[in-house]
Amino acid sequence: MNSIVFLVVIPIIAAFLSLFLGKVNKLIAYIVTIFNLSFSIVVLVSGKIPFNVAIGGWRAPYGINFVVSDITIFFLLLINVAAVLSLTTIKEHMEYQFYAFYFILLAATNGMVLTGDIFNFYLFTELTTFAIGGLVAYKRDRLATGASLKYLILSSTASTFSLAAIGLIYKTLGTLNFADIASKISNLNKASLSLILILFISSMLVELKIFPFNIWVVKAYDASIPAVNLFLHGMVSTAGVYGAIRILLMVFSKNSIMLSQSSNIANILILLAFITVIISEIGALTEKNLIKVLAFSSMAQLGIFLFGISLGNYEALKGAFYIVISNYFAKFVMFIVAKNYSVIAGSRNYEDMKGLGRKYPGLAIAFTISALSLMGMPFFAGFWGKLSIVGNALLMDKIAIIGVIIILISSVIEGVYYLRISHTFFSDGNIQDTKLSRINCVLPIILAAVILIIGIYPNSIENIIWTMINEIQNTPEKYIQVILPLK
Amino acid sequence: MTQVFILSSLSLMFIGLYGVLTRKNLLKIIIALNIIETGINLLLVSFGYIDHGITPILTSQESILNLNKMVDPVPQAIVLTSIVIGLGTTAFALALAIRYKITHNSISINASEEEEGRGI
Amino acid sequence: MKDETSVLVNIIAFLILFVIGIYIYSVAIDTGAGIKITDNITPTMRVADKYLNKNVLDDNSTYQWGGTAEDTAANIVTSVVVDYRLFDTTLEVIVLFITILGFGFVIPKDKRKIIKPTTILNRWAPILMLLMLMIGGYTFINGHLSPGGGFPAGAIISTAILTGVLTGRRTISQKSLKIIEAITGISIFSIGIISYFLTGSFFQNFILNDKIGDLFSGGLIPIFYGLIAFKVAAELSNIYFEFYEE
Amino acid sequence: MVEILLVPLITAFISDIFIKNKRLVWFLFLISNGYILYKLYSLYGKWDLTYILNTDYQIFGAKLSLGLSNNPLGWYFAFFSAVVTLVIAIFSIGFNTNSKGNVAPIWMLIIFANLGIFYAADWITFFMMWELMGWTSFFAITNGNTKALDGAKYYLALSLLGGSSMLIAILLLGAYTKTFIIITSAYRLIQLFNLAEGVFTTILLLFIMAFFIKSAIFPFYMWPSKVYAVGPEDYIAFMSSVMIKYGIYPMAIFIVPVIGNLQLPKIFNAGNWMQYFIGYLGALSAVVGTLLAMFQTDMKKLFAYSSVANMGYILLGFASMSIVGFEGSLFHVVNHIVLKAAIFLSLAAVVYRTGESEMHKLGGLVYKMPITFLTFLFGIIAAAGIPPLNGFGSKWMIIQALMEKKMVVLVISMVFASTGAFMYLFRALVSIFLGQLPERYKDVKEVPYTMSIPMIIMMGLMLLIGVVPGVVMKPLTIALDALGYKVDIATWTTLSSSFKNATIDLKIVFYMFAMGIVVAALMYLFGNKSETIPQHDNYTAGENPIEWGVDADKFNYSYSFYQPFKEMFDPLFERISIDRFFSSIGKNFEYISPTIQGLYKRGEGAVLLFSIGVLLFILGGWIL
Repeated sequence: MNSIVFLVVIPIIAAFLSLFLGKVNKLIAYIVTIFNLSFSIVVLVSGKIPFNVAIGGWRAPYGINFVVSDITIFFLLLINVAAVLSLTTIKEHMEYQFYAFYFILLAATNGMVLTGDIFNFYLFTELTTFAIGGLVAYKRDRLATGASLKYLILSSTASTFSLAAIGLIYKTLGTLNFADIASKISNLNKASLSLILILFISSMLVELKIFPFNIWVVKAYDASIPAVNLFLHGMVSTAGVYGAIRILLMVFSKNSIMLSQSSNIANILILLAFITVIISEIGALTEKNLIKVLAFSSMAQLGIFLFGISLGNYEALKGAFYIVISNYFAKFVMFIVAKNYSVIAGSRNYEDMKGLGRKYPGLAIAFTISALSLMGMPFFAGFWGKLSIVGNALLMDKIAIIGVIIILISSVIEGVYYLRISHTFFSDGNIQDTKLSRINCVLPIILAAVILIIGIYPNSIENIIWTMINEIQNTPEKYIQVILPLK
Repeated sequence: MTQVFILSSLSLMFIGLYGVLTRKNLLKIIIALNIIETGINLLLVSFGYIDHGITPILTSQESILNLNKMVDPVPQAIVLTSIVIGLGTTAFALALAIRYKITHNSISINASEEEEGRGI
Repeated sequence: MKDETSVLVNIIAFLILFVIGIYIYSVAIDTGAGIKITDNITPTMRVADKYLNKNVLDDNSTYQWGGTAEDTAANIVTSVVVDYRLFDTTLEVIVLFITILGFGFVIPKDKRKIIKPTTILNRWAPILMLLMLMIGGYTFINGHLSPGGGFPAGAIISTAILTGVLTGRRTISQKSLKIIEAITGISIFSIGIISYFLTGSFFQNFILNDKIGDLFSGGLIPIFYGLIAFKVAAELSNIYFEFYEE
Repeated sequence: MVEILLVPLITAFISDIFIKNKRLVWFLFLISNGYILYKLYSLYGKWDLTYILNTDYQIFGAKLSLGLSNNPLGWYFAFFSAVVTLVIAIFSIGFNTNSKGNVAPIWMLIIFANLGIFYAADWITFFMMWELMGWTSFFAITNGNTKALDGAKYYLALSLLGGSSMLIAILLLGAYTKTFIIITSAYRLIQLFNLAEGVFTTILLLFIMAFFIKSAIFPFYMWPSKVYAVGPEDYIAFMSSVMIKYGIYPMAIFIVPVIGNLQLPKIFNAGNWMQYFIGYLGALSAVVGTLLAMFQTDMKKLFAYSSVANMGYILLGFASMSIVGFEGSLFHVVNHIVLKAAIFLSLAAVVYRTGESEMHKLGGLVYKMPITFLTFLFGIIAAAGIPPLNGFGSKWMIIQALMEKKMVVLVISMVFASTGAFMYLFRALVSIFLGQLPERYKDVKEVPYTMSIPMIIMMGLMLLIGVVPGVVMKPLTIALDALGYKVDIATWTTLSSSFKNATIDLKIVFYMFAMGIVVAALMYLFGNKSETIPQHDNYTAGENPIEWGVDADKFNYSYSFYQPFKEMFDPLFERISIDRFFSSIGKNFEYISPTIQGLYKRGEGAVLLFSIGVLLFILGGWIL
């Protein structure tokens, strides 16, 4: 399956071509994205997973390699589906730079998931940063420029930290390959490991939107156009989540006990997770700008995810996966609804969207379903995540129990502001006659239906998640087996 | 010798970080970022350095015999990449700063972002 | 600049740096078991050992000056950059590509005045440009033998165009720059795809049996370096032309 | 058995699709409701029916299975609430004919959750239904009305808080007892008491908090008044009668057996501290609810507090931990469902015609809306606990049980609350229906048939249960017997008591009251007729108060009716305002919110905060 590299190469070539194609770009974007999606599906059904691809023919710890395992393919699918769905929201004509940035983003997010080399991972992260920087600045107005510049400054600072961490890893372990690092990490001095972890995690938390590393989030979401919101949410966040899982749980873990070598760091991650949750929920409480509300809530969800993975318990980890999936679909629905409604209302303030829920009930119902899923209400996908995380956190020590209380309080706050928005949609309001094509309602409704299906019938994804967790359970040994078969 | 490299690179990084933390002028921040990059590059190179090492370039048959005296080539390769990234960041950030100057009429990072009545 | 000298921020910044410094020091002097960051680890204990000995594919192979090996670049840094870790380098090209694209995208297109250059610069410019092109060419052609390579070469070549810009000569149109950029970029990856079809693996070297130390050695390295040089030159020149617009 | 839940769900879905076609939707609605009622009736006695749905979802190392079971007590609650829900829903058809939206789908979801709560075999299913009820209620209360948002938000926040505390309790219970089945976990929880008392108490208190929030018991007594004041009248009829009992059902099935079987030291030879804990909270809600009800000017708020007081009675019955008290409480549940539904339906009818819920602006509607008046009259007679109607029997049983257990303070508070009930109930009657008709309501008519028939049904039910308590007591005693309690199966018209020779026959009581009514009717027909004078004459001496720039309604005698009492209790309520406490928490959050937004809006300190984050890791590594 050496051809897996096409997932990265084809979008990059498309990016070069996009400089000349003008209006055809949109078509090319669809073709490339659908190629990526169908290719990942082909890989999934080929039954060859897991496998390792050495680029340039150099075997694993020496050359750069791409690894495809169960987790990889799952996130690959999520990212490429997100890309296809986000493209469908682009209606107007875009400048060619937009598509160039998009292709690079597609390549970079795919690459982040596929790569098995830490420096390569770093490069893909940088590519993502620049692509997002360009996409956020797309409107080139006051807000967009400020947001993009501040994001760039923050992530450049962060990237120097991770580069220092990579340097330290190379200095001490003499390797850059994930599997090789994982097999050697137990030889490392404890203090040195925590230095490396601190440097690397803090740069990674920028993408993961964890407080206090996430000041860029709300501005970037607010400043960018709807399609870029979806890219940020569906592709960048998902890739960031993958990075967290791969690096925290599979590379820097020993004897398959998560973060066991430096449990302090796990505790601080838990602390940061619930600070993030509470801060972003409170921030969203009185916010009127719908996009900003969604940005805040996105931070909160990732906080819960981080809480789930830092607990060091496989069932909590399963909950974290549910949270990711629920958030993935729910935010998609919400951003699309926000886009459509704000076009009609002519403003992003949700109070101007009164009565739209009566005129276009499909969108408002989909929004409500997503909101309920994010709140962790039963019959929606988010509930299963909350159940697992809360249940297993209760068995942990004190800091986790505080986290449980905070997460539950924050879900109350979340309920208040989300249902207030839903209520505003359904309340009486005078709207001018506007024409919104019914086609726009189809996608959110389908995605909301997915949330409902997962919520009512968790068996549908439970086994998929367990396959991924089994992979994490058996790391690093199994992972190393795939990549370094000689040992 | 390596200690000197490491200490000087650390001090460069600290100076840069200090600049990013305290300056409000965007240009100064970007320059400070560059200083950090330089520090990191020096740090990485010094990680691969060994005392009395020679450059990892083969010039004749003897150099092949001295392979274990050569300094590590990998950090140098990483630094090459990192320099280009630094260049890219600087270019992009400077261009954004020029536009920032036009849209905000200031190059302070504190310039207010308030914008009433924004559309969709 | 308001609040430029805010005492509080300065104190906080100092505190942060102080704590980080103390922390790094405490890690450096840590005496726990295991590999420490201060340990003296030579390249022979790292993956670099295989790059130096050029025996990644076959653990026991050795090589001679003037003989052949799995990688025939005399400059081992080059062999790492453009052969063992070629994929990183191609991504680096993309980084440059996208940032320059972003640069061109966000930079305001307003009018600038061109000051007429002095006669000396004006007369000497063509000679300078020729020299720069030659040096640039030498740098990338010899990238696998001596220090140098595609990126410095590209930068040197682009200074030739910069000289042209400074003297007000339109040596090359922006459109053709773009075309060069795209063609070189696509070629880099096309070679990767070609090697996939020839050898079954992306970016695998398919020019074999060349001798270490020859001018035409190193397999694909000179080709890649050439492409990278022109690409980087085109991209950097783009920056100059952004300011050149009348 | 599972079809009893599927039918409302499918109906909700179908009616959501055909939401524009009102006739079809309501037809479907009635059909499925009728089916549910029939099905419930046929389930009577089949106590061993269960339905298990196994999932692959893994929690605490075991696969989760969701289940439904025909619990006798659950059936008891489900059947009577289904009857009343059906009646309210029919009323709702008439009530909503003119509104733009269609509430049928949300009603069906509510009925689904309603049945689900009573039929849940395990805590997870129970919780799912419970939360479903929480947010559907939010939408039913607001119903697109912006004014209702504040009250609904308050309710939602409390309801989610309750849900959260219950979730913690359920998961702790599951983690420590290794089961989620309600009945099994009750037994295991009692065993847990000896092993880990701290966990036991935490679980119990968290559960109690969730149930108390739903049932508006003392510290959480204020949401009904906020919600009822703004919600649509037909829905609050449902809320105040059926929904408020959701906290009572799990109390009866889980908390009471657990506390009753504990080996705790007794205080004053009467009960253990948990019994007293529940009892005193119940007594407090009864007293506080009664006092606050007296001072309301809005009739919906008045009856909201009356509901709080009634929940207090039920809790008092539980606190006695005797079988008579338990029976009395459960009997009072059904009584309260029926009588509160009747009262709120008549209030809804008044609001439907006049659009007014402030009592001092109403009056004299008795001749204009006779059926509504009669329903209301029946309702308040029942609520006051006067014999021929249904409120009497259950209160009588509860007081007896408390006396038998020698819980004197609780008895006193109950008697106080019952007496207070007279004060506010008859005041409401006088202010709304008696007195003089304001000019503006001259053209008010009786409500249409779709609304009056449900009211007549409710009247019939109240009288039936009042005279023949066996219709409720028989299923109740059979259900309790099936659960293993030692009870005598009740007869049709007599109520037994724990004291000897204290059995009463309500049939005889009914005859006596019927005689009295005949006498009164004769007096009315042949006595002197009353004289009608202009409304303002008796208190403004013929002047028109509007000329002075004063609102005439403020002079109505029913405005500030119990002013002296209010002055007496005001200092108390000003000092202890739990309402203020809860709203201040929300206010504080809203106060911090803009600060955080500002932080993210400017985005200038990003790198500084980033470094602080790094610092946190470093310091955390040193400290932790």
